[in-house]
Amino acid sequence: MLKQYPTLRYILQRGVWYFLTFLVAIAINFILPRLGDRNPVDIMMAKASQGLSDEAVKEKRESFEKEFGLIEVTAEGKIIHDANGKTVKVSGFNQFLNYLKMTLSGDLGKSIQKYPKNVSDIIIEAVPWTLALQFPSILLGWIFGNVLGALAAYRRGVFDRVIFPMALFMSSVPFFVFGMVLVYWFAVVLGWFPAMEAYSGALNPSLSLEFIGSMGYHYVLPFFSIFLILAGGQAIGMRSMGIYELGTDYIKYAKWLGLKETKILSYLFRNAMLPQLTGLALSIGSMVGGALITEMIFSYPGLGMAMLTAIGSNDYTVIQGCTLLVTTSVLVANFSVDIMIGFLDPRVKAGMQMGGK
Amino acid sequence: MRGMNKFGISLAITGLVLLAGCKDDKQAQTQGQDDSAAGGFPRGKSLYLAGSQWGDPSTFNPLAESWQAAWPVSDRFNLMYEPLINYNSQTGKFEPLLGTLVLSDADSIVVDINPTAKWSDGKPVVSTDVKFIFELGRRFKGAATGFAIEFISGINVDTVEANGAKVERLSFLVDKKGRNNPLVILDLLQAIRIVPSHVFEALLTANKNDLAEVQKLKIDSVPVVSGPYQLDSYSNEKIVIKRRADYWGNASLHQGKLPVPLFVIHPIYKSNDHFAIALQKGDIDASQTFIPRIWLKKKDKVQTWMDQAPYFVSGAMPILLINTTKAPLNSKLFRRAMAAAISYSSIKELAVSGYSPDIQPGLIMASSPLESKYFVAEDAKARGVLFNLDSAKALVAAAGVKSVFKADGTLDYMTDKAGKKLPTLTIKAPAGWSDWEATVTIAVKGLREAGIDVREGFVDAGLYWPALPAGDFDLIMHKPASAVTPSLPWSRFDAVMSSRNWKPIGGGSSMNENQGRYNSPKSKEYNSKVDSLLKVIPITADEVALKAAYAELNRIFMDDQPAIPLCYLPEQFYEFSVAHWTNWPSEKNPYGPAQLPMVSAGTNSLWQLQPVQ
Amino acid sequence: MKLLRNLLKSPMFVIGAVLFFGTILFAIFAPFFIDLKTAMDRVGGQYLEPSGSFWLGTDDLGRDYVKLLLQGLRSSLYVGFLAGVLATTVGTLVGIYGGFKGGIIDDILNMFTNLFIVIPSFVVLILVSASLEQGRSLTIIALLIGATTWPWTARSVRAQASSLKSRDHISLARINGANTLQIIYKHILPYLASYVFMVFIMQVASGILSESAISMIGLGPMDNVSLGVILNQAKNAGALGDGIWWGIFPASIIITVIVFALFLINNSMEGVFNPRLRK
Amino acid sequence: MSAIFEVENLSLHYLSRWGQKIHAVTDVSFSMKKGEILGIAGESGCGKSTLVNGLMGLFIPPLYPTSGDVRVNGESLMNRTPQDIRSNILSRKVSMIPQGAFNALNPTRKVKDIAADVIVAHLQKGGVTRKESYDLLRERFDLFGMDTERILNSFPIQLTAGERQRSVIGISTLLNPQMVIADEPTSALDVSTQKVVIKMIFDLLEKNIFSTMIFITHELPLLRHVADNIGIMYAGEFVEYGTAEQIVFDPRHPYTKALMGAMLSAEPGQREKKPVAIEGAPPSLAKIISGCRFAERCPSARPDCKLRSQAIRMVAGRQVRCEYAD
Repeated sequence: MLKQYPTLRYILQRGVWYFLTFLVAIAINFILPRLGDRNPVDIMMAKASQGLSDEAVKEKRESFEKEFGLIEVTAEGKIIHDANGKTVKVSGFNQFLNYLKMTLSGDLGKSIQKYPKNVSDIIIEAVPWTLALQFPSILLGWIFGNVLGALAAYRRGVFDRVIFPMALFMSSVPFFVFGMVLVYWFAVVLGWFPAMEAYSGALNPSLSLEFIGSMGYHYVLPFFSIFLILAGGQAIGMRSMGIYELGTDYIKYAKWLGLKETKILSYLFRNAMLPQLTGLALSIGSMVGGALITEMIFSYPGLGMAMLTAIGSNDYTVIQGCTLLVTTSVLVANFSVDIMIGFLDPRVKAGMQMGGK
Repeated sequence: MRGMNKFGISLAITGLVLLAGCKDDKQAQTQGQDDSAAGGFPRGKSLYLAGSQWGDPSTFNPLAESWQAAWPVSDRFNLMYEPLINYNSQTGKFEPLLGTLVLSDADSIVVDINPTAKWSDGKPVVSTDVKFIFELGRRFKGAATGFAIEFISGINVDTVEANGAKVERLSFLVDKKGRNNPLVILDLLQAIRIVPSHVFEALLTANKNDLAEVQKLKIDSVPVVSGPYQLDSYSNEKIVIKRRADYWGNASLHQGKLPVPLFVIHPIYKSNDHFAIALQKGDIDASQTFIPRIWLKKKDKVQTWMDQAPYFVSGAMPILLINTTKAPLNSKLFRRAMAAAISYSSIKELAVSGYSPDIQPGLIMASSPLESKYFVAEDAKARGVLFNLDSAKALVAAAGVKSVFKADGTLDYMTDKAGKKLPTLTIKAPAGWSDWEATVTIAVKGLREAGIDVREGFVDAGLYWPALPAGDFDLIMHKPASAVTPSLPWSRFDAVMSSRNWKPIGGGSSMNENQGRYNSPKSKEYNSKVDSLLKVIPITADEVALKAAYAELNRIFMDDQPAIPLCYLPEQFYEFSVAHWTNWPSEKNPYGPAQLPMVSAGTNSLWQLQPVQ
Repeated sequence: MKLLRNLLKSPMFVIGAVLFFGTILFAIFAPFFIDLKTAMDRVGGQYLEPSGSFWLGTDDLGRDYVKLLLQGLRSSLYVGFLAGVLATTVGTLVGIYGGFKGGIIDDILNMFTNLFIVIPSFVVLILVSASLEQGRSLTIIALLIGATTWPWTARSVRAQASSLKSRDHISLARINGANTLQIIYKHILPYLASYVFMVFIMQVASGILSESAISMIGLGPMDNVSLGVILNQAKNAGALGDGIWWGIFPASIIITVIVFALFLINNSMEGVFNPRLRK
Repeated sequence: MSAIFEVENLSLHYLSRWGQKIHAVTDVSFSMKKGEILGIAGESGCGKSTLVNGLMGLFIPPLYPTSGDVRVNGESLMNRTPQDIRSNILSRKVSMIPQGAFNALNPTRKVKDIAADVIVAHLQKGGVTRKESYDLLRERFDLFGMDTERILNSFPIQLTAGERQRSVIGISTLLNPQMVIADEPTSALDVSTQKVVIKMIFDLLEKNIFSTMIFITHELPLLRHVADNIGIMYAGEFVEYGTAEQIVFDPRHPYTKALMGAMLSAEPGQREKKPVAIEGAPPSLAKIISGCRFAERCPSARPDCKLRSQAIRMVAGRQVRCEYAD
């Protein structure tokens, strides 16, 4: 039906696949934390029951269980009790349906530890910081690494012999190790940069020059801790791809045609970059994972820190919310890159048409 | 190349837009509370205190449960809302605040309301306010202060003449039929902060008299308070409170002086090591977190109450709580064997950085000036167990347990009297709590050397907390009665030994004290002495009788060993930096207790600190 | 053999191999000279500086860092290898089967592979470790890492296998009546062996990295020390702020060196196997 | 008329990653006049492609010149900067139609953009705008009777193999080069497409877009019709070089004889792509070979053949690298 609109067909096809993946991700997100028999209400009650009478404890427990959708309630929201005065548990499947319904409508539930704060509020407060920390460093690291890798591939020689082992070494340093080394050396020993936080404690966020300056000053170490390591990994990948593309017939032909070096480099970069783009999207997941620890090392108030705090205090609803967000953003990143590549690389769409799938 | 540039630039622009977007977001969050902070908080006028708020501040509602409320509305902080009286953990005396303690006996506790006390909206603090919060539990089951009604049968209000002024006099009647415990009432009087009833009654009315709804309000916009500071702004990174120029107490309690810091700022750090770095760099002025090797920080102007070990004033006692219902832990000989197998000096030196004095057997903190009067050294010598592996092995044998060692000398397993192999015991502790993990590791090492088959059982905090009241453990790390309150050491004994609410393990039963299920009232060995002593001590005024009762209770504890005290730690790790502020209370300058200037009587030092020029 | 000779001509390979096999030999044989049974024992004060008796100093519990690091190294290698073997085995089987068989089974396997690739594995790790009842052991963490990283192997092996499928000698074997298993065993695996080995190297490296990252966020093994656990403990115990470099640097260097060595090996092998890179 | 293209004792080698030299081309000499078509033939791997890759003065690593000279219009191409070669030689003087045109076009660029890149690269700054270059293109592609608009606006993957090959030929000859090197332009094409492509090349010759050509192919019968001279390569060397008539009908070198026998006996259409009817394999070029390179497989080899390396000598009016040939 959509044969005459290959682009639309391609986008739709990818979109459906990603939506199905998203549903599976939600299911995984729902099932995994429930493998063990622990219950958010138990954790809340351990704190909340202090100083309450037995009856008040029971009532409190039931109201929490209602809040977390663990027991059946009537249409008016009243808790249903059976003949023995006990509450009725909601079946796992119905819990999942509720979870699905809530998630799709953007409701991630309430935090266990920060009750009654909404998980979505916690995430909304944290995400801008993570974006501010990671987006520029990942993006610049990606660009810098790719340029370096392309140059190493194209020039080879001494340039390659220096860049390549260095990039290889940088990419084998774990994010957090490098972060700690930076903190130790530049913050503790030399005292040049602040060791932690996103801005000076003496300021409240504002658009003042002072605040932005403070943010920039605090940004230096975390930025480099991500930027350099990421650039290393990207340079390695780009170099491989670049060398591969360099050996291709079309590059040789371009050289024989007498095209300018910059033009050939742009052929090379553009084509070698296509798989790197996919790689970028795919590794956003692991980057968020690595940067999670970066945020921990630098006490940066982002999503990683929120997740880490949640892990430390067993705040499952927040953990689930964060992991769902991470998964979703990875899916979205992949989807956009798929679409982008669909436009940038005619082979992809053509492949789909020819394959007839 | 050109195509790439375009692509790169568009991505960069996207990034900038996102960045800008995020800043707007953050702004919106603090808008409305933030008028003074546009130019930042001047360092010389700001006091940075840390360690009392770890998560995002979620509510400033004083009616919300203490675990939900953010600093300084939570806990015993007196900066915004104040209790009737302050307890000075250094002198053991009560100091006046919203009220003055007049009399305390077995029948009632009498407090005069300070006639000059005023709310920030200008209304006076009156008995209605006090009754509102203390009796809220009678109106609503979900009241956070509901437990007060278990102890107080009523509050009588009289008007008396004092120094020529009319004063409201409150008599808190001890509930003789209930818990009959004036000690706990004293605890409550210095812990429960009074809230403006005229504000909250109105809120209750507006919310159809539903307390749960009122508890959900954040009360974070110019709340009506009685304390010296008012909420200024907050975010997930810090909470800022600002000095109230019209605080009533400046005139009545502080000779007309203002508290020195204009702002008190509480940065929110998520991980322990950040406090140390911030303190060293002078980013925070005082903290109450465990910072190892504090002596290394002296060069960075970080100080503590004492100049040398143990650096801090002890106040809390971490213990290893034992599940006394499970074989072989149900044998007191076996429990005593365990107590003899743990190297307390190693724990002191390695796990808690030497912050503990040498500990004594028993549940009375021998080194505490407030408790030492109840400590009987002869009893401890005669009955207590000290670290001694040989006697530990002998006690294991005496308990009828046989240890089987492997060829290489390490422990393999234990058998009981019948020769049956006993399962390995575990010590439950939250994973990641580094000082407790270290303590457990040291304990396990000694226990295994003594032939006791124990292993570390580090679990997520989320499993740890529910396990404690449920009794779901062999051994578990615990810190009973962790705050220094007027009721110590009674409250510690009560928390470890009371059979008041004894319930067997299982079936969802939970006990908030004596989680080790010691001294079951239904068993043949039930020692009724324990509960009767716990009942009698709070109503005993006679010091000699009190001392005898405590001595007896402590002897029973040492004989039965239902738990193993491990070290003495401070109630709060009071460490401060003199980089920006000086004249902190300390051993050499003891004008106040060893507490941060936000807790109980420690608050008074806010009027004494001096900024460094 | 020729391959090995070519490899030995690459300085990158030689450095990588010497570093890596040196580390492995050290991890295997050092316990004959250094008593690991006492690794968890207190031998001195807290954070003693490196000295003649304790070459790398002591940790916050007064344990000898040399022994602790050796134990940690062994644990990290164990996790790396176990995770690597699992991920490589599962990934190779799925990849070969899918790539060779094609059809609906391939489609399904491929879908799962892609699914697990786009769902970040650390998310799964966090979610599962949060619900583990009996505490996290080294083995469980290794298995979890292996179970979440196999799709990378599967994806690349599948691509290789499906390109092999159409080669002449395989079509011939098929015509001669060899069954799928025989073909895979006789004709595909040998061709893929070097490739699978390279993938394995990368999986070991990522296993070691993942373990240390998981330990850093406090979800590490509870039954043993690993390099990540050592770092996490040092960080929690405030070694960074006190300038206790011997609590941070040795473990960091060991992790980095192992991973670097593996990367070197992998890259030099890629240079030899990938004719384009070789030219 | 003087030679416009001369190759003198040219030797080329590859440098492997491990520093090993592979002497792919040894001591090749020939010269071409304007309008001449030279055919080069030999087994695959004999160094044909390497040779022509080394004729433009642009050496793409790992290929390097060992010794010898290449001259265009009497000017040497050796030891010149790549910039110099690029702006003065490539596409204008000498142009290449590469082997395997299937992959010769950048897969992410439309044909018209690749072609426009060539025009823009070689015309003076400001001389031609991109738009003008498109017009130029259209004109040229229309010459071939192709579906110009569609082809120019397509990505390579959207074209058939024949269309792609013809595009490549079109692009290579855009600037009316003095001479063209065609490296097996018809391999990997089906027979009918081959014909179309060959026809296009001859159209170009006819329309005088270029006149001189080196043509590498397996199709000896084709060479016979097309080429003026033919060089037969074996193991990196010219073993015989003469006019098409001489080589095809009167081969003198034992290898040429064997090759002709193998190729001409086969039925048309069933010709093997690899004309190997001779037992054995060529020697490895990684080592220096002292004796005659064909001696191992030569049916008429003599014991001393392996001892001496062979020099070119004139036999019956053409160059032969065999001292015993007559």
